[in-house]
Amino acid sequence: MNVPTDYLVILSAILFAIGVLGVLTRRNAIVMFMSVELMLNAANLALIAFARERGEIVGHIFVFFIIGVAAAEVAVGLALIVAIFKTKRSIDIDQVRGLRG
Amino acid sequence: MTTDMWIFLGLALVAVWAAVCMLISRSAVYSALFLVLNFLTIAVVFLLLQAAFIALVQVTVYAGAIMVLFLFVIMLLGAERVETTPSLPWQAPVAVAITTVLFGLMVLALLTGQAGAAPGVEVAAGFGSPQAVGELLFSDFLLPFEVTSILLLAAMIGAIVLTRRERSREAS
Amino acid sequence: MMLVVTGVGSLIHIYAASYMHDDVRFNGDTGRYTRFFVFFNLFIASMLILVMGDSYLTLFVGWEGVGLCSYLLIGFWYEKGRDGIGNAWAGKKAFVTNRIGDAGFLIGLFLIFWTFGTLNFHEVFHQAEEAGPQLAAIATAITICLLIGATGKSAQIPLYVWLPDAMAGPTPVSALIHAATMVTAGIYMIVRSNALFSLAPLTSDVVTWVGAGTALFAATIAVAQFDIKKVLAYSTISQLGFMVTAAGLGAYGAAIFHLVTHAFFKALLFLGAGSVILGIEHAHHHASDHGHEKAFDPQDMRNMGGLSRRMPITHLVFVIGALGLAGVPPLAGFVSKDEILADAARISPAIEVVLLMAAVLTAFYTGRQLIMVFYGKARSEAAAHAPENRIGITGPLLVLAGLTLTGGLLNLPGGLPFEQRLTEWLTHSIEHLHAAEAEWVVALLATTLTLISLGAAWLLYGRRPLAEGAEDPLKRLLGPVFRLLENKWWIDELYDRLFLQPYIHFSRFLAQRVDWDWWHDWFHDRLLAGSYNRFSDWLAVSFDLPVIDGAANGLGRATQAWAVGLRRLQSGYVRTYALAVLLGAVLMLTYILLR
Amino acid sequence: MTPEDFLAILPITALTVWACVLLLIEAFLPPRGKPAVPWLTALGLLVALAVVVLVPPPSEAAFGGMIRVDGFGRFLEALFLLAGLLAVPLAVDYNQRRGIARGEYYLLLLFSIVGMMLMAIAADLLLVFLALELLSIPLYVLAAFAWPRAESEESGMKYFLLGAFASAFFVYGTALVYGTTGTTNLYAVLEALVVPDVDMAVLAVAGAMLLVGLGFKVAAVPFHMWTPDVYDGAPSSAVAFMAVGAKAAGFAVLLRLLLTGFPLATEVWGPMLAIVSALTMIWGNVAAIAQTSIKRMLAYSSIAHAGYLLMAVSAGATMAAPGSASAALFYLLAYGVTTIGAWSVVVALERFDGTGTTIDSYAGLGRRRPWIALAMTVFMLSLIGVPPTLGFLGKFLVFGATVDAGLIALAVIGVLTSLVSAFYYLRVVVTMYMRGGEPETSRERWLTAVIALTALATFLLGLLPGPLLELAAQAGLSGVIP
Amino acid sequence: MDSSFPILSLLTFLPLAGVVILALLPRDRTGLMRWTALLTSLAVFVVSLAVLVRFDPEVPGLQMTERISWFRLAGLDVEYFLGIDGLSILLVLLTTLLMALAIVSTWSAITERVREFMIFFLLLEIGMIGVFLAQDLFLFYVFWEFTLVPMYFLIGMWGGERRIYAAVKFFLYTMAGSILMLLAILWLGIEGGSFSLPDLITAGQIPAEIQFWLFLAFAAAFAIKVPMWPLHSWLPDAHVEAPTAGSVILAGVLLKMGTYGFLRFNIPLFPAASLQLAPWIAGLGVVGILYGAVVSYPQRDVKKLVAYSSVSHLGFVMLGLFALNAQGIQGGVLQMVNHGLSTGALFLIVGMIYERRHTRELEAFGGLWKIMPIYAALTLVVALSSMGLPGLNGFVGEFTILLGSFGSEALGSPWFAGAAVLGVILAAIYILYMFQKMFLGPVTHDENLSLKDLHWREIVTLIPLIILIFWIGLFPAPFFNLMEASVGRLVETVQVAALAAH
Repeated sequence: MNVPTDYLVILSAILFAIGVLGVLTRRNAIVMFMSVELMLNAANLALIAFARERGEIVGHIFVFFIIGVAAAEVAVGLALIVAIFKTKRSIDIDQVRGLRG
Repeated sequence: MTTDMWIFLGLALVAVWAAVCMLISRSAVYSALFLVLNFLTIAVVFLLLQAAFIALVQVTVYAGAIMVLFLFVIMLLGAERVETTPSLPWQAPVAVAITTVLFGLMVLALLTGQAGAAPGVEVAAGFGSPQAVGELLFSDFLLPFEVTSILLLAAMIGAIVLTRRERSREAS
Repeated sequence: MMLVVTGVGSLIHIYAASYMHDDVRFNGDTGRYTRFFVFFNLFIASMLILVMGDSYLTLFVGWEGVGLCSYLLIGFWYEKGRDGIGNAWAGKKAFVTNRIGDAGFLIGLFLIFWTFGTLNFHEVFHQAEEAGPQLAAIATAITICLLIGATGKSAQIPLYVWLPDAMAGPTPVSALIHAATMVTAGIYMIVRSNALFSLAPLTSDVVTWVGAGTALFAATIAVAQFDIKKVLAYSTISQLGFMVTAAGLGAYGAAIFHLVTHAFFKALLFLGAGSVILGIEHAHHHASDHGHEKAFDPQDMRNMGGLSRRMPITHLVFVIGALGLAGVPPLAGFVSKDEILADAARISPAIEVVLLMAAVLTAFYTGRQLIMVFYGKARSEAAAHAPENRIGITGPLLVLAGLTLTGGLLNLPGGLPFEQRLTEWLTHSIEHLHAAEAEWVVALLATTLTLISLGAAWLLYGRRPLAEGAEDPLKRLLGPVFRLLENKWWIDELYDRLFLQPYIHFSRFLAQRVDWDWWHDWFHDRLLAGSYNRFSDWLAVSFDLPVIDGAANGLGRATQAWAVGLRRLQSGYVRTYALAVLLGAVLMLTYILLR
Repeated sequence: MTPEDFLAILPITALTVWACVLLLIEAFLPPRGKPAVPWLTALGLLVALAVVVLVPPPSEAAFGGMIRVDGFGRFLEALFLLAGLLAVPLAVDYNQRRGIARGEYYLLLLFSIVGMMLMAIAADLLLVFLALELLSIPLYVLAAFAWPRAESEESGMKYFLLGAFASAFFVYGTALVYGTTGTTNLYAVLEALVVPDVDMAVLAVAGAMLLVGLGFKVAAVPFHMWTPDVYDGAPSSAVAFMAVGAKAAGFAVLLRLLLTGFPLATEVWGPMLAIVSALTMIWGNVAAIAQTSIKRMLAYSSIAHAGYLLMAVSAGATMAAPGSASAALFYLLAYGVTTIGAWSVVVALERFDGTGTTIDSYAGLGRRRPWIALAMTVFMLSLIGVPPTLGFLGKFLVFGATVDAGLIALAVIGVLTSLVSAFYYLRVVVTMYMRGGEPETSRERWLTAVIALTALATFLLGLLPGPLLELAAQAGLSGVIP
Repeated sequence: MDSSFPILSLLTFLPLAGVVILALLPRDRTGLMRWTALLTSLAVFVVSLAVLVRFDPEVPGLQMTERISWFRLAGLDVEYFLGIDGLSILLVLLTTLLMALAIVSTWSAITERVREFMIFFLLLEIGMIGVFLAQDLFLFYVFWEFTLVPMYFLIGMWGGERRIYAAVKFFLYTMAGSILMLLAILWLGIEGGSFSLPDLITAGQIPAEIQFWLFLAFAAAFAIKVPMWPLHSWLPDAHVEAPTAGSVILAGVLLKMGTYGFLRFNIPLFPAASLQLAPWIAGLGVVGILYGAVVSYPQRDVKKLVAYSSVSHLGFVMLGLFALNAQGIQGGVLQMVNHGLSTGALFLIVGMIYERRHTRELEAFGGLWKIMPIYAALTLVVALSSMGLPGLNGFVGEFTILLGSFGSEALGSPWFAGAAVLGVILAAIYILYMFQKMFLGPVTHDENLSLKDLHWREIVTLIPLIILIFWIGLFPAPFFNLMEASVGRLVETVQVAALAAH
């Protein structure tokens, strides 16, 4: 595919921004978390684009690792969410504010 | 306007649309599904960018395993929709505003720089193929690879710790 | 001078030995008998330091030392006096007033030091000689400062007010310190520094006028006093005025001479008064043993009268002293005062007139006192039975009486046997000292006037003996003026309004309002706090925390308040925290890109 | 891949292997044998520490320049291992008390330490990212370790979500760096710059995003807001460790990033970090004043100290002076020792149900446990920066570096805020000595040992810091590319 | 003792021995604790006397110096550098003496937590002696800050009812000043390449405008400590709340650290700035003299009265120091000692009556002379000395100071002294007022009738002070001799700077 890298990067930026918005606006812990995944994915997109531009696959390696990390995060994150749900019977993050001040 | 361009725009539209839907749909399940859609679209983009292996990983691991896990948890907890009582009314607009600024700045930075020349070098046939990636992975990037494995191990332990109930009972 | 201090000093000691013995007996707390003599000898010591010191520094040391002793001795009966604290107040008044003078004195010393590089008499005077007139300006400054010191110590206008109150001290004290010795320190100092004064004609004039003014002024007040010791006190002030005048006129010899004679007869008078008081007290106590107790002031002349029969010796010596004071020839007082008048006549007639008036008044009030105390009929129970005192009291009186009679011989004017003895002594230490020539005219004039006014006194008081509680005939004569004089021209009240009260209020204001309420509480605790508090109230609306312990000082509390505001931002919403993160990122980007 | 490469990371390898072994042991150990786990962990750490100190790396750069085992890195490695060594005995009794005595605790601790050590020596952004995750993920779990207690879960949750959020920024930044320079190796970035067509604007954006990730880890304003909540909810034993480890790791990378002359360091990062550090010092110190819970108070104080460290960093960035690097390193050490000490006192006073963490509950400690109170006083004074303590020396060095770099205004803010800090630290002392009360404290011997050790170190090393300073100085020098 | 013996270190750290012993004593042996503390402080005093014996007044520079490299810091050599000279020896002696007396005074006053009290007290002594001996800026700062801590505890744990407020205020205020000094020290170290004071002085050559700022930074620390008007707001609190012994040391020694700092650092390090600012500092000093004197007068609490009088006295010291001529500085140094003696004694005296009546309100007393003659007599002497009566120490100091400042070129006008002289009058007013309120007049309160006169221990605490009061008052020469050489050199440095300025 023959597209200027900048376009791809801009697309990734858009996705990144949406991800950010998701974290900021959604109250469902899971959805927030999904938004984080979206942000990571945006990063992946950018990396692949750059890799393509430079014609070296180092970028691909990065993406591979990032996906791995994402998997790890998901494991822990979902575990946390489940645990919290068990105690609070809710994953509305706005309910989780016993600690403040 | 080349065909590539058209394809790209199409995919981009789909991806963004999916992302936005994920963002706005009230139900967590829909969000998850839209995210899967988004990932798949991106995977296609990867493919078109000669990143076959990664595209594959994206589909199987990301869109497949991870998102399924998400869905599974959502179902398990039966927590599709949580936004019942309104709280932090001012948060959303402010967030939108600031995020827009962020996006604007990023684009600004991109454009002030010299416009990225269209996909630079022509690449060999094997570019992005599993074996190419694999070789690099086990030569130059051995250390990160090991680290990732440890990372996953740690995450696993963590997940176990956090979810095994009875041990904590007996302990406390 | 030394002779005076030691001589008179020892006499008074003998007197005091028995006087105080009774005094403490009457006032209880016999333990103070010893304390009295401790202070007393301390005084003698510091007085000697003052006199014998060969530099201004030592002089100043003695100067302050005597001041201290006078403070302690005035306040000797510190629980007596007006509402229990009066004497203590008097002592403090004396000390502080002196301090004011001393401050001037100190500055004078600094000036001397930085001009001559030394404080030693001989060197200073020597250099002063060398330098001569081109030092006039600085010399004037120095001498003015010294004068201020002198007015403090020697009770001249405007700092004389402490002396009358100082009479709160036991009588021997009044006699020695506040008549014979300490108060003359000022004159001594001026005479000492004659070298400097002679360089500063301006100051000399000032000195003269201060002296003359004081002489007259005090005399007028003395006329209308009833307290036997107060009268003497004011007369002392007035006599000191004479001496100062003399010093100002450059008649140093005369000044010292009068100083000496005055020491004799004034000590005599005081001690006489003392013995009178003692007698009255004796009688009073005796009487009050038989019941009828009433408020009674043993020093008020209106309670006396007719004592000449009861206390012959005292009567005798008192008369001598009085005549000496009045300046009736051939007593010592006459000779010395005459010398001053003579100099005055020669140098400035104006001064002489003033002095003559003062002399006249002196004679008058002396006569008045004499008559009110000793003649007429007893105006009180106590006066009627007042006994004569022991030899311990009367002995010294007699000696002093003798001195008063003969003291004049020390320095007879030119043209008479043993002329100018004193002057010869003095010439060693004092330059340009001229021998006083006898001025017969002046002498005659003075004498006649004196006699006349004595007569006037007799007319007023002696002819028809005063009845008990009768008002003073002079009052009938002068009316309001008398009240003016009786209240000492309201100078004390004036000072009180002018300086004392304002200072008290000012200091209260400064300490309470400014330093504590404003600076300590308001500025440190409230302003620094308050500004923050307002800020934080705005930050932390509807957000109350357990307020942290009062260990906070203002600043602390303030910052806490602010911190409370920050806590409010820590709302517990994850999303808000994330927003903060994003905000940070955006701000960074903005800074970097739009820098 | 040569043996040398693995020799270079021998401590890490050893620790990792040991962790895996422990995992098995822990799994198959009979219940009564469980108490052995912490000591085995400590043993592993000890060995690793010995290796760090004794076995010099064959070469600084290894794995194709992906890591750089220089003095800088080894200093920090040692620091992390020490922190771990102190954190283990700290937890033993406490976890029993809180009913969270699980072997995994120590495993996670080990993995986190491995991550930190990697941070210390990583020279490639990719590796930095992985290490960052490796140190964070166990910490998320440790924070939530006291589940099902709500506050612990909450703290874990918050830490996790925000952490993931921040690291997403970091990743994106990495991506952009790669995009503009074609490499992610810190030391190669410089060379890449000679190529004309490097898009500096994008690179700047990248840098900012990296800073977001790191700023989050070191709890710099405005990325700090997770800190109080997380420290408050998490088990104190874990906090003691993360307050030191995570921060130090973050600064390790930050220092490398900026002192190795990351592009635009001097003209951009320096001033910007100066602002950030000023904000951090002010916010941290002021907010700490209003706290009634000692855990939150210490949390804010750790934010404030991040500010002081940032001072050194910004000074270094303004004019790449080795002095600032070593100053920062020494400050990290001082802060680490003192903070662990302070938290161990908190551990000593916290009760089984998590209460006993209000400052008021320290009333009367001076009578009840004079030595503990004395130790706490030493820690507080050191955190204020009163001589002769480590804290004072640290501040002295940092201020020195700042003044040296000519950032007088920043230094003035620093001293003024540390004055403010005196206020809330002293309040603890006041409460301990000048108020009456009956605090109940655990008399566990290892815990006491830790407290005593750290207190002594804080005081004595403050008196005779010579060798330490030398170490820090050399380490600082080696970290910098002139 | 050969000259290489590190006697100064011994002097400084000897109290540590006492601290250790105290820490080891069994909990209930309070009597033993008191004795340990007392003996330790006496031992320290003896050592300080030994120092005095070895001290050679002819030498202007430092003596018995001990100088070893402590550690290197940011490329600078931080040294453990002790030394003593004419400027400090008197203060060291004063410190050691007052410590011993203060400890005696706590005998019956302190019954709570004796061990801690004594430990803090001895630690404080280490800090203070260190401050006076340290010749390395870093070392100095360490000691300087270190003194805060024990004093903070002394006030906070054994003080009056608002003790915590006072303690925190004390700590924050003094620290506020000293951290600015810290920055200045850093600057000096970095620019001057050394922390050693003598080296920095000999190096000299700091540009005038920079001197100006550094001077201010140092002055911030010292002025608050002194305290110079208008930074005195912490003093009354600290004094009123502190326990007697604390007040004694606070007034007797800690405040001197401020004036000493000016003398030791500001003047020699920044002579140009000193000359430039001398009128201002001296002016503040004069304001302090008058202000303190005026404000003391209406105080109802004796301790407060004495506290404010300190402001006045130290105003004199500042005036003397910044006359920048021999008389002024010598007077200033002597006046530091005098103030230490007389005010220290005054606080002891207040403490004695407070122990008996548990109040310090002037109104509660009156006529005590009759009941406690010895007490009254001793008080009288002390009061007079603090009033500056000739023949007692106060006069010598004030006279020399005024003499110096009157003719000082640095101040350029006699009016400073002229105004300060008024302070002498005002001093008489408030001191006599206090004396009168307490001892003169009739006995107004019956509870006073039963008061016991001084216990022999209390007399013992006062006698040494009174002896010194008389000694300095009557024969100050030996004291001046001790400092003459050093002061002379200090004045030279200033004059050199003055010449350079023109």
